[in-house]
Amino acid sequence: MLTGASVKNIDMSVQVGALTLQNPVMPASGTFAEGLARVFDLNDLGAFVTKTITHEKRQGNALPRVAETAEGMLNSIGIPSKGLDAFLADVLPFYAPLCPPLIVSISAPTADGFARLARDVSLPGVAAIEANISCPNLEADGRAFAVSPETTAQVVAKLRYATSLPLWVKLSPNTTDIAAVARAAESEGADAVVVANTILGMAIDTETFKPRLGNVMGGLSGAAVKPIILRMTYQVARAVKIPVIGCGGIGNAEDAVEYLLAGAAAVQVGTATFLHPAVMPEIIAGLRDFCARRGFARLSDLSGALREPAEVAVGENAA
Amino acid sequence: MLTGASVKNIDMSVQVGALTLQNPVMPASGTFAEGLARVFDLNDLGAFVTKTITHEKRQGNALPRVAETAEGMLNSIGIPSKGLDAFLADVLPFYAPLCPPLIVSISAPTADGFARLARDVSLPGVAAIEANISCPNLEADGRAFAVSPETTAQVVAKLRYATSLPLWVKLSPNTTDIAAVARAAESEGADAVVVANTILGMAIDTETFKPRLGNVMGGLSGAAVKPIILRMTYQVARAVKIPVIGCGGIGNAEDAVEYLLAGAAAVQVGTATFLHPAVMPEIIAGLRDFCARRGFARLSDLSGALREPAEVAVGENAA
Amino acid sequence: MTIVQPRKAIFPRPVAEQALAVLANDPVNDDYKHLVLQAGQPFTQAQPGQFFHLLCPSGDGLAAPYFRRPMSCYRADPQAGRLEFLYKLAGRGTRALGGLHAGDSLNVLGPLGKGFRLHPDWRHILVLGRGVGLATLAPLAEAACASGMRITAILSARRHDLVMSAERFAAAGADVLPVHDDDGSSAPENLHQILEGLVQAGNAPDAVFSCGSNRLLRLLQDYGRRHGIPGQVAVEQQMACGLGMCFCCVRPFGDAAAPEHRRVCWDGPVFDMQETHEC
Amino acid sequence: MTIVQPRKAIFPRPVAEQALAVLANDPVNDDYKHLVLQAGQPFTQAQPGQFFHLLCPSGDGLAAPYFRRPMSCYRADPQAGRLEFLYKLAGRGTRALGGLHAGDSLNVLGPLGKGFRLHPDWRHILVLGRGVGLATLAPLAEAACASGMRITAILSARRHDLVMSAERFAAAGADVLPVHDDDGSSAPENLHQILEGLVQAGNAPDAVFSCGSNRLLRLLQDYGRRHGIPGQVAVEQQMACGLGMCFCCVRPFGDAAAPEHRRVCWDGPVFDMQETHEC
Ligand SMILES: Cc1cc2nc3c(=O)[nH]c(=O)nc-3n(C[C@H](O)[C@H](O)[C@H](O)COP(=O)(O)OP(=O)(O)OC[C@H]3O[C@@H](n4cnc5c(N)ncnc54)[C@H](O)[C@@H]3O)c2cc1C
Ligand SMILES: Cc1cc2nc3c(=O)[nH]c(=O)nc-3n(C[C@H](O)[C@H](O)[C@H](O)COP(=O)(O)OP(=O)(O)OC[C@H]3O[C@@H](n4cnc5c(N)ncnc54)[C@H](O)[C@@H]3O)c2cc1C
Ligand SMILES: Cc1cc2nc3c(=O)[nH]c(=O)nc-3n(C[C@H](O)[C@H](O)[C@H](O)COP(=O)(O)O)c2cc1C
Ligand SMILES: Cc1cc2nc3c(=O)[nH]c(=O)nc-3n(C[C@H](O)[C@H](O)[C@H](O)COP(=O)(O)O)c2cc1C
Ligand code: FES
Ligand code: FES
Repeated sequence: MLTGASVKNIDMSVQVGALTLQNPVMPASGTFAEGLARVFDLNDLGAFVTKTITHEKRQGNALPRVAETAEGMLNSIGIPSKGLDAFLADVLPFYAPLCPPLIVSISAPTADGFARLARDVSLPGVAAIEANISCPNLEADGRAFAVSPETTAQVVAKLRYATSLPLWVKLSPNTTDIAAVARAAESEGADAVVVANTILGMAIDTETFKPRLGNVMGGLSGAAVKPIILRMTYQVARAVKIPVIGCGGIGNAEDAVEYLLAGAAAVQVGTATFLHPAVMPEIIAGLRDFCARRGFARLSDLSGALREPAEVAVGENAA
Repeated sequence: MLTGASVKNIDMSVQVGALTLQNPVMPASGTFAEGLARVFDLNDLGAFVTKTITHEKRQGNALPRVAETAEGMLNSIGIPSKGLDAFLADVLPFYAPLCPPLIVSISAPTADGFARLARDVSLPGVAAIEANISCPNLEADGRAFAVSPETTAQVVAKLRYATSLPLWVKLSPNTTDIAAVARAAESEGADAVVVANTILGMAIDTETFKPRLGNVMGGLSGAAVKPIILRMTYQVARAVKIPVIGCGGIGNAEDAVEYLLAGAAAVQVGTATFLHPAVMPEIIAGLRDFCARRGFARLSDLSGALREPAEVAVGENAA
Repeated sequence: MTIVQPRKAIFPRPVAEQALAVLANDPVNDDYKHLVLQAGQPFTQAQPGQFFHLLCPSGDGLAAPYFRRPMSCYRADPQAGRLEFLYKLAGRGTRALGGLHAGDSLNVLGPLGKGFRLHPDWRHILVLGRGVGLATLAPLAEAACASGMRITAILSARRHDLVMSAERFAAAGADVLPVHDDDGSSAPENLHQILEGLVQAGNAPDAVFSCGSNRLLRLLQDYGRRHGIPGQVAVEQQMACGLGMCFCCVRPFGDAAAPEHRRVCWDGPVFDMQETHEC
Repeated sequence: MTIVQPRKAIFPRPVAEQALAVLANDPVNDDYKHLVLQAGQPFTQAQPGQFFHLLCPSGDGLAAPYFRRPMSCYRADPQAGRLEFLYKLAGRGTRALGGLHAGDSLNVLGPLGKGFRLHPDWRHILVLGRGVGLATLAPLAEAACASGMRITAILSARRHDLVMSAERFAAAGADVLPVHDDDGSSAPENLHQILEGLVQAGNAPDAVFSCGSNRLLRLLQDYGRRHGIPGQVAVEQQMACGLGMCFCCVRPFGDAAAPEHRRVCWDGPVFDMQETHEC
């Protein structure tokens, strides 16, 4: 046990498979870029996660690409990408002088495409690969890889073969049984799972009668989704042994603590950075204070420390 | 086209299968009871939907049963039920002198249980049955009937055989492909689908390290879920020919218009009634004003009037 | 089928939701504030023990709480057109209430629930309350006074200077007995002696009333059982709808072996003391 | 692996997020308000054409908008410690801004984006703006004046009394030419004549600047192309992050057949006029 005075001595590091992070807070893919360096010291972060890249050049989706909702946002940015070569030439060097490990998020329309891109980005300076398998699988009628355990297993198996870097698999919440999908990823050799990408949603402008997104549907993120993704994090953490990285609606240190208690080893922060660009270092500071106040010498002891009720009435409907 | 002056003449009625409702606004199951009669004239509503009833007596879930979230709430009320006999003796007579049609929501742990209850409540004074198939299916390892097209088809087929009343099937959003589930309900003879029940979620008290619900997990509802359920309503409305009733996060007339534009024939209002008990008559008045302002002589012409972008970039990830 | 034609309403509608103007919101002490709203009917028809459901504003840079917050009616004055609350600054919602100023408005729903029942035969009642429970009991004392009953009011607090509303009980003609933690007078044994003293003096109450403390509830349950004195207690429970619709506010009542779940907002918040498990 | 030890920051950090005190928020006319904030560095370092991202409060009983709202810097005064905005009451966010009073605070992020560039060789610039676009151009005129440039400012408005900021342009030593819809002087043909008149009089500007109107953009693009005059334009686009992270604010630039998507918040909001498709 700790006294409040020892706030400086708290061990904030967490272990995500073979990687040790100096703290559990990192950006979510697609919600981070070099611009943040103008606001705070990027070396404070636990890790970096790039916007998802693809092999080929892509424009991204039709405008408008974002819409506000109740305590959340919809996006249909798509994956505008300058392609692999531009990534290697322009983006990778930016991170070279920085300390936190760099996680490169990748996507492809086929399992083989995923494998090829994973191989091609397995380079010095890249600490891990995050496979964003929420993208449409061209070999399965355009359904996302991540919606079924079978297609997840297929793509993860090929990825595992293609790279020896730590492999994180980012799951989709748009599925019936995310724990089953996580188990599939684990059994094919994923080193960690990220829970989760955005939840498919929609909004309509009642003046114009048009969808608020040019792409009609898009992904919901932000505070509104936290209860849903937190539940999935809890379910996945109980289903797998590999580390779980929680991601959905985290906007302050308390939110991050909820994810840790539910079983996450680390967390990613997305939308909140759009509203408060310095929110990640604030969350790191808040986690340190929380540990000090509650007497945790090691932050990682919070992971999975949820106190479950002794007896929960079973066989009951949630609603 | 209409002039603003003719607001009184707008035809607010909607057709849900064989049933004509005087307007499209009704309560969501479990968020309505006799208590509302103290606040407004219940005869103003389009229909009544009862709290889900079961054959046997049930206590409901452990406390706490509700928790606040960002623009939403979690509930794990469960289905406290005094049983069928008490329902017939106490609840049914309350609605007898009222005009709007009464929809009775039912639940059971097996398909046969559903069928038996449907038969037993097919009584004079009951206008339709809403089958809440989000409850755990004891014959499928406790997974909800509504998460798969197969189990949905099984229970709907038995229900269809058991009653000649209009049969509404209330779907669960906790599934990968709700349009496929809706098609299964349609093909087995459902007269309408309700989209949707609550989304499974969770919240943790960071002071006590305990889940905020006695039942650990519970259903998320309220404004936060609107983008998700609106998207599902849109997907289901494009997949089936039977009427779709939208239900999720509706809190004002604009929200209701969004659901109608997305293809709903009628809407249910739940959580918003807890915050503003007179919200349903306000929504009805707001819909009338909207039709007048936008020149719709018949409210039902709003259903499915979404203007889709001519061309939507395809093959792109939502996030 | 043809379009259903609405008929005349067949139920009375004694509950309203309305934004009311704040007239005052002053601190009572460090922890409590007193909120005065301008109100008409049906708000000022509230009976002792009934409550209102308040839509708290946003405060402290936090978004407004999603649920309403239940609050006992501290005073409803139809003549002056006022509705009053006495509340403790607890969490997010009540702290946001604390930020209201005269001229602001507050959305209020009510009156709700079933209040205290005073039997016309009773001549003498005893109220025993502590902390914010006194806010609930003060209007009861006044109603009893108006019905010509005698009132004994035991008001418990941590310190002498924290007893709230003593003057209101006194003005209602109550025999006021303040008891405190700092001199030990609020200890169960002392309260027990006071209560027994009333019986011994032939001054036993016809009914006893309490609010908001399990310790006091158990004390009075025991007292009532031994002397055959009926009692009522106002209980608290987290609420969402406040109108009996959601079943989140249930508590066990009656037979301890097979208790019955009742809704605090609809069947209460005032219950028969002997049927109440804890509050 | 061992724990990574943070090293010294290697990037400058010219952007801050901070709650600033409101000094004034007065109406300019029915549609526009002028907001004055108390601000230190880096806020008052904003260059002409740069913008801030404002976290609007809740207003009118509506919850606060989820996204920030981009707003051009109307004036940044490091001496006085002030940051000013001129804004139009448009939708939910700007209406909520309109409800701020002196003493309130507003969370501001910035300065952001790339502003106008003034080439040291230029001796005479022309600015052509309308409506709220003038808010963006006024600081540019002052900067040009400080660099010893001559300024011709054509200020367009619906009515004579709606021309905003004319005095600021005049104080910057600009030749101010107000044009209006009500006397037809703001019509494209008339603007065309004014612009050509400058060339004919040997008074052609070295560069032209505009903001916020497609019609004016097209006019100046044509003018610039025909006479070889470079130009810059500040464009608007819906923004989420404001820092180049989300790619929601992209617009097509350059080659019409194969345009390149650039981020307005990061690559702009000021762009080369000839590369801009519309704004
Ligand atoms: C019928 C009734 C009458 C009441 N009368 C008074 C009164 O006159 N004066 C007064 O100060 N308090 C009264 N209370 C308690 C008051 O409702 C709570 O203090 C208040 O809800 C706390 O809200 P919060 O946001 O400040 O606290 P938080 O702890 O942030 O609230 C979180 C959630 O728990 C609920 N909650 C927390 N404490 C209580 C509680 N004690 N009772 C019910 N729900 C709770 C809240 O309503 C909210 O849903 C009464 C409660 C009930 C049920
Ligand atoms: C770089 C830049 C500088 C600007 N400078 C000014 C200024 O100095 N004064 C001024 O009055 N306005 C300025 N605007 C426009 C201003 O941002 C919008 O009027 C404002 O965002 C509208 O928000 P709202 O909530 O009132 O409207 P709503 O219509 O409710 O907004 C809905 C959404 O659309 C976005 N949006 C709506 N209109 C615009 C717009 N014209 N540009 C960008 N996003 C928009 C909002 O930001 C929000 O995300 C500027 C815009 C940009 C991009
Ligand atoms: C604008 C935007 C762009 C995103 N782009 C990506 C992406 O390229 N790859 C990816 O895996 N997830 C992407 N996401 C999803 C986020 O990484 C994250 O999973 C999601 O937003 C939930 O976290 P949050 O609620 O903290 O934002 C994006 C999200 C947003 C809002
Ligand atoms: C407290 C509560 C109890 C509910 N009980 C039931 C129920 O008994 N049966 C059912 O089908 N749905 C039940 N629901 C779900 C609602 O009917 C509705 O589907 C959901 O709340 C989404 O709508 P909303 O966002 O408007 O609340 C309940 C919801 C809440 C909040
Ligand atoms: S609060 Fe909803 S039933 Fe009591
Ligand atoms: S607003 Fe996010 S990239 Fe421009």
